[in-house]
Amino acid sequence: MTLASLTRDWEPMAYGFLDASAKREIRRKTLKAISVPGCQMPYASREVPMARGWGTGGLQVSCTLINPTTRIKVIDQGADDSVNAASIRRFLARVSGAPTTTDTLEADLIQSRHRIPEERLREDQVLVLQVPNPEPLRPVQPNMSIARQMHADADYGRMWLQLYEQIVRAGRVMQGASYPSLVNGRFVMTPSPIPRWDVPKLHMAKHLTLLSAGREKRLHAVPPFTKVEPLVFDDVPYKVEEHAHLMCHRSGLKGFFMNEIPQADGTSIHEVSDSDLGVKAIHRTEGAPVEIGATWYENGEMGQ
Amino acid sequence: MAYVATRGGERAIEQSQRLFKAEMGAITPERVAELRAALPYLIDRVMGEASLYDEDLAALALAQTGGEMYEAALLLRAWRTTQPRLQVAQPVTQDALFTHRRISAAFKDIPGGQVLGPTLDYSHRILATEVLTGDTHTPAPVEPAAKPSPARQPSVAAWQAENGLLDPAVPDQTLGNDIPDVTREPLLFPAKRAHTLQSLARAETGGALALGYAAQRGYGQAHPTVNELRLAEAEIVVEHPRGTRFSAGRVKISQAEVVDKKGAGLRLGFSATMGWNEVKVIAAATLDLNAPGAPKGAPTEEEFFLYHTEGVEASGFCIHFKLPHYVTFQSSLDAMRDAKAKAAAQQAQPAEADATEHPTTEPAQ
Amino acid sequence: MTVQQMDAPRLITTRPLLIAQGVSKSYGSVKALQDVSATVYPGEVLGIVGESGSGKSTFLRSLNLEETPDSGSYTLDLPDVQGNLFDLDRFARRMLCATKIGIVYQNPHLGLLMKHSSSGNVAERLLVAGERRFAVLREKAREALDASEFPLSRMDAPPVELSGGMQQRVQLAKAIALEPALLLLDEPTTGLDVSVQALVLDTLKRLQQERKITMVIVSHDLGVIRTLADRVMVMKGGRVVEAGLADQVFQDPQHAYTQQLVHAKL
Amino acid sequence: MNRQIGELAGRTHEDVLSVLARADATRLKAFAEPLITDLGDIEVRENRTGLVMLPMRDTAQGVHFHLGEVLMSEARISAAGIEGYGMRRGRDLEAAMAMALVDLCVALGLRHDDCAAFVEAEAQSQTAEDEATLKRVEATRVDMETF
Amino acid sequence: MTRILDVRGLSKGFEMHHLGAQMQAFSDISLTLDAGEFLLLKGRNGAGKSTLLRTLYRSYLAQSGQILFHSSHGVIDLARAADVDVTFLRRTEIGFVTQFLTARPRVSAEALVAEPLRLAGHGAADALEQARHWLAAFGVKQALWAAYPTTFSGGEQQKVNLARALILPQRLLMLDEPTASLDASARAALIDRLADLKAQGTAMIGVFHHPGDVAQLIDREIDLTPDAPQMEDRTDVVV
Amino acid sequence: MQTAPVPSDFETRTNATYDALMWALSRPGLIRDLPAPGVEGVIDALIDRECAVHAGTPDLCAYAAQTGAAIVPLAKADHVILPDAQTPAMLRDLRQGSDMHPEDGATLILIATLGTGQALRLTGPGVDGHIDVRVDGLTDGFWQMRRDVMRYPMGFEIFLIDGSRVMGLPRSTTVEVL
Repeated sequence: MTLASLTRDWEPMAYGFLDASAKREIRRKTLKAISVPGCQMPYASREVPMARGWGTGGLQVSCTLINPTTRIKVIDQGADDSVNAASIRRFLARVSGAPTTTDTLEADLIQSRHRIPEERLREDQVLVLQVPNPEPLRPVQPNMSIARQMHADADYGRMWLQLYEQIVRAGRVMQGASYPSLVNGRFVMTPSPIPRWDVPKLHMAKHLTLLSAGREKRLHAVPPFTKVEPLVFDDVPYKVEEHAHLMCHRSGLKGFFMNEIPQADGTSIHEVSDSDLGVKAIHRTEGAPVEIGATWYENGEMGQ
Repeated sequence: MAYVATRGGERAIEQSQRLFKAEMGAITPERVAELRAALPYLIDRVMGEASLYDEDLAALALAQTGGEMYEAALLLRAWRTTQPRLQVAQPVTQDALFTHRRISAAFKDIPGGQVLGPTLDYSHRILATEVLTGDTHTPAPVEPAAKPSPARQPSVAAWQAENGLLDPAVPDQTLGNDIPDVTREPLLFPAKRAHTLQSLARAETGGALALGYAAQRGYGQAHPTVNELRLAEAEIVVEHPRGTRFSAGRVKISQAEVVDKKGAGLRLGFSATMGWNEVKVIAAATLDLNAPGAPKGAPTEEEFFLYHTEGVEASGFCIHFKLPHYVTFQSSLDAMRDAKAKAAAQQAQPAEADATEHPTTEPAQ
Repeated sequence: MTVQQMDAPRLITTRPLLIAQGVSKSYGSVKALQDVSATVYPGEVLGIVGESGSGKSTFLRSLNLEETPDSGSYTLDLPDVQGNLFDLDRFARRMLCATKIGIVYQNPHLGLLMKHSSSGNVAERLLVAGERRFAVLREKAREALDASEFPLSRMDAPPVELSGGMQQRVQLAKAIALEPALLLLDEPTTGLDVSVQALVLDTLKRLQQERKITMVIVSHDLGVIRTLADRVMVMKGGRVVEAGLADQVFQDPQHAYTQQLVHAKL
Repeated sequence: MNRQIGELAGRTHEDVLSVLARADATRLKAFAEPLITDLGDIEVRENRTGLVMLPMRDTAQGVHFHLGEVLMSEARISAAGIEGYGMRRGRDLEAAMAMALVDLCVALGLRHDDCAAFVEAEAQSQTAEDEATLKRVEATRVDMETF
Repeated sequence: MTRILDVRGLSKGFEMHHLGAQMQAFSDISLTLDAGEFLLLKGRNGAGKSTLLRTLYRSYLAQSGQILFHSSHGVIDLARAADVDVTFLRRTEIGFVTQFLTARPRVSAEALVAEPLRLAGHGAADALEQARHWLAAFGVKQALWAAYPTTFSGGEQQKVNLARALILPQRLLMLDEPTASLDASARAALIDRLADLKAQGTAMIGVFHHPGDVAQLIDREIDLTPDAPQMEDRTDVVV
Repeated sequence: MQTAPVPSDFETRTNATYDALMWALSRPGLIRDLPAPGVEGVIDALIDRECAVHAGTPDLCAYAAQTGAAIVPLAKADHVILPDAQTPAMLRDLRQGSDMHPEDGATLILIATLGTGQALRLTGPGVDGHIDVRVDGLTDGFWQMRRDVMRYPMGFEIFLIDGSRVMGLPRSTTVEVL
């Protein structure tokens, strides 16, 4: 025996990157988040090898849920191949050995930034949304302590007032993405910056949605079959983006959320934002046996 | 041509990293060792902000990031997450510090004396340009005193407390894992003092300086005087399995007390950090001094300065704006176009006159 | 002299809207309120005068449930409002204040969102009370601003762009938008130019007469109280030193402090 | 007098450990290497790097708070039912192991004189180093003359 | 005869704390007043005529004695009645006429005159119509009705004041030198109105600089001068 | 780090346990399978030195204590583990959090029998319309007390464990005794 043989090698990092104590904390807080839908649960939020604001909240939830059989899909702006999605997917696979997919139907766990896929999610799927700013009251109350008290009081007058002001000033509600929504009739949440197009997909959905903000250290959830109602006046209806009539120049799909691509001649063309749906549509046109799941929107209209 | 999701994103990521690293060349053990030896204050600053003390790792992080401080701190913090916590050491106390520098601005002289230690405070900031023309700048050696300075120095605050100028601090009995830890539990407000001081210890130097300076310039209520400033080494007192407590080594720390003299008695603000970083602890102690009773939203309010001096979070959020946002942008664009169309339609119709309008007779003030 | 007139002969059997009894509040060693009692009948205007530090504003804020006194009781004779209001929890307080009590502060910053529209400031109150129809919000805001003699051409201008007098009108509109049972006024004209002050007072007087709003108004300005109040309560050092009909207190003050106050100011 | 396990030639266990934790890594390893044969069957219970959280007491209100974590290496071994322990700054697992070996030897009373001599020499070198540092520090003392 | 007022042993003095002195205004006054009766208060300056009126109106607090007012709701002692009751009675049954108008900015003459009717529960249109009638009766030019009295001359203000004070027939009316410096036509209108109210049963008690102005209305007189011979008192001539 | 990492048995077990617990709370009334029978797996998945636990038996106490958790009286515990529901009155003592911090409400882990006994109708988030379940082994008045003491969003969560089967009842679920 020598000193060198007695000495151990450096341990590799924990499975799923996070150590057991970090995972347990996220588990405990996730259970509370599911139990009080829409209520922001504070958590410690560990540092992960990605910059804050780049999906570290979603990453921690995914790292906690993941096991070697979890099929992961990661999207950013609806696309599987965008740089940040690629980076996160590579990281998750690297720390867990879990298989990856781009097909919404195949995925067990979908981590997403800014979009919900167009194909309906099933009741065995988990959607993890990355949240930059979990506080819907932030625009009207930057102080987190006061905002928390306002949630405790269900004091959302300012929130409504903001909508009133927008209508007065611009003739319509100007909220783009992150449309504030009332969950289970009690807590107003931000549904992460998904477009208005996607918010109705959360209402009475079959899947579980976990929303996690790593930098702001807050976690909230929308369980399956839970009411999610965008804040709207009774006489000013909720309006999703007017994309129903737009057509994807690559896949020919119509009636889904589109990316606008400005052209040199001053016009714009569009492509479907859910890149995997586009790919599947093209493959199907080419005669490949591709399964496209039921979509939330049919002919540009939200189905029931 | 069939449309397939290319792996263009992944390739671009890979090449962009290569491009960044290519600029710096090979990272060798020698380079890391050289950085460690040549830039101790930078190393200290990174260690403090990363809240991970190891000069080699800090030097490596600097080498790997080319000195991008925010990246270096993030690298160390993320690495930290993978390491188990072995123990919580015994709390460091001021009177046990192996002191290198100790000054007070509140008194001309203090019990134990003013010891300047290593500092550039009184140097003339002149570039040694002769080095660029081929000369070597060799620092003159210190002429050691005949007797060593006492390693341990008395506390100015303790003297003030004895003289009834300060309320004596009541020593905390909390130890080990019971001491609140912001890396393991969320920071909530009103913050536990342990959370506040820990967050300030981890704070980004520039952020703490900006807000502390704002407080010093009058955006705070209290005007600080440095009561006692120390650069020192602290023993890491850990426990042997049989219970013997021993020092497992020393780390450099900085500690500042600032004092407010406006009230009936003196009041202290405090900050300490790992590594030698005087600016940070003076600025942070100023924030601590100003926090009680600060109005909501003021730079001296606890919530405000703790959130906004977290360098890893702040820099991460700042650079996240480079990520594509075209979905949210599209969503806003849609609302904007619609609003414009509405406004145009309304312009086409003559505006309805407001019949119920009141004339106003009040003068504007 | 009986401050409460509990033993006074009575002829008309109206019940008081507001009864506050034995209200005391200390901040450390400072006794802000000591055993303060007040009764206000429906449609009546109670004026509270006193120097700064007399406790009059603390008492008013207690009536708005912003302060919780150390002891005492406070009741309002309104449907669905029961018990000592100081005992209500946060939520119940907030709802009561949002729907039944209006307040106008001396400092418009306390009562208004300075950068939101004026109509929005009024609408907020309706929103808190649960109104969710945009058209109704708009209409009710318009009505309340109009009743407060606010120029409707500026209804969507933010208070930050308005004069002090106009800001007070927005506060007033906000306070009366839900037709509160009780309107509290904390130095509503202090700091305004004299001419503007008179106009605001006039609006208050007219509103009081047309809508029979019960009011409690606090001011150090005896002129303001004399113009508006039916009855007056004089406070000093956290205590009520004298109370009575407004003209009586001003013309025939009984207490040495009131005499001094009246003679100094008139 | 009751000698406590781990004491060495008039030095307390605390002293011995503190000196070993700061001892020069190369000399420590060289000294520890031959001890292995004397110790016989050694069970390695733990040999890892990890973090030690360092708290401090603030002087304003006396509150304990965390300054941050220090990278440490740890070794925990046993032989003949007695534990040896090493913990040192940095990531040198071998040095921590060497410290644990010396601690175990001292606890078992093996190679007493060698161990005592080694610790003594290291202690002297550490004291000398501190003294030299403090003499340089003393040179920066501001001598406040009185009028 | 319907009894309206029954004053027994009423005394009033002023305690002046800053002087440490007490000033007695009148002592032990008793009087009665019936519906439709007009009682003139006499006495030399300082005898307490105005003070008595104000004490009866409760602007001053009585020191002792009773002011039994026979209201339509029952009898109550005004010297001790709850403030809320006094406020209520002032709004509906007890009037007080002075020569001074408290004008308010941006309140028109007609709105000011209509106010007592509105406070007593009359409809806005009816109140306005009556207000215009009385403004005309007291000789206020029509052009001024919708204008703000704050800008009026003293004489015009006084007319508005009388129209306002007398628009609502009340059970008891106190008159504190309302005729002072009135022009002849306004004085005539005032006397007409008072006679009218008297005929409707309003009991009146008043102080007049020139009692001759109202000579035809006076039923009885009381001299408040302390050493005045005797006070005529109707209690002994009850019908 | 180049080869795919492999989870330890402990990691695999706690990961699966948590998956069952998460879905149990997400879909109240639907029974999920734990990888192993008993509450020990639940303790492993959720509890560590940052928790305060109240356990109903010495064995459970000892098991919870070895995670580093503090053993505390019921009213102070964030996790309460009981072999039976004892009296419904204990629900009154459970931590419910505050309006500001509903997350401070306790998690109650109970041994019960699922599929027989008292018929209950569940409604609320996670339930598609309503779902009828049967639960045995709880004391009389348990559900009434649960309803009486909770003031949403304050409240507590319940896991009912029957061998390796688990049912979850978040505070948002309305339970009607049929």
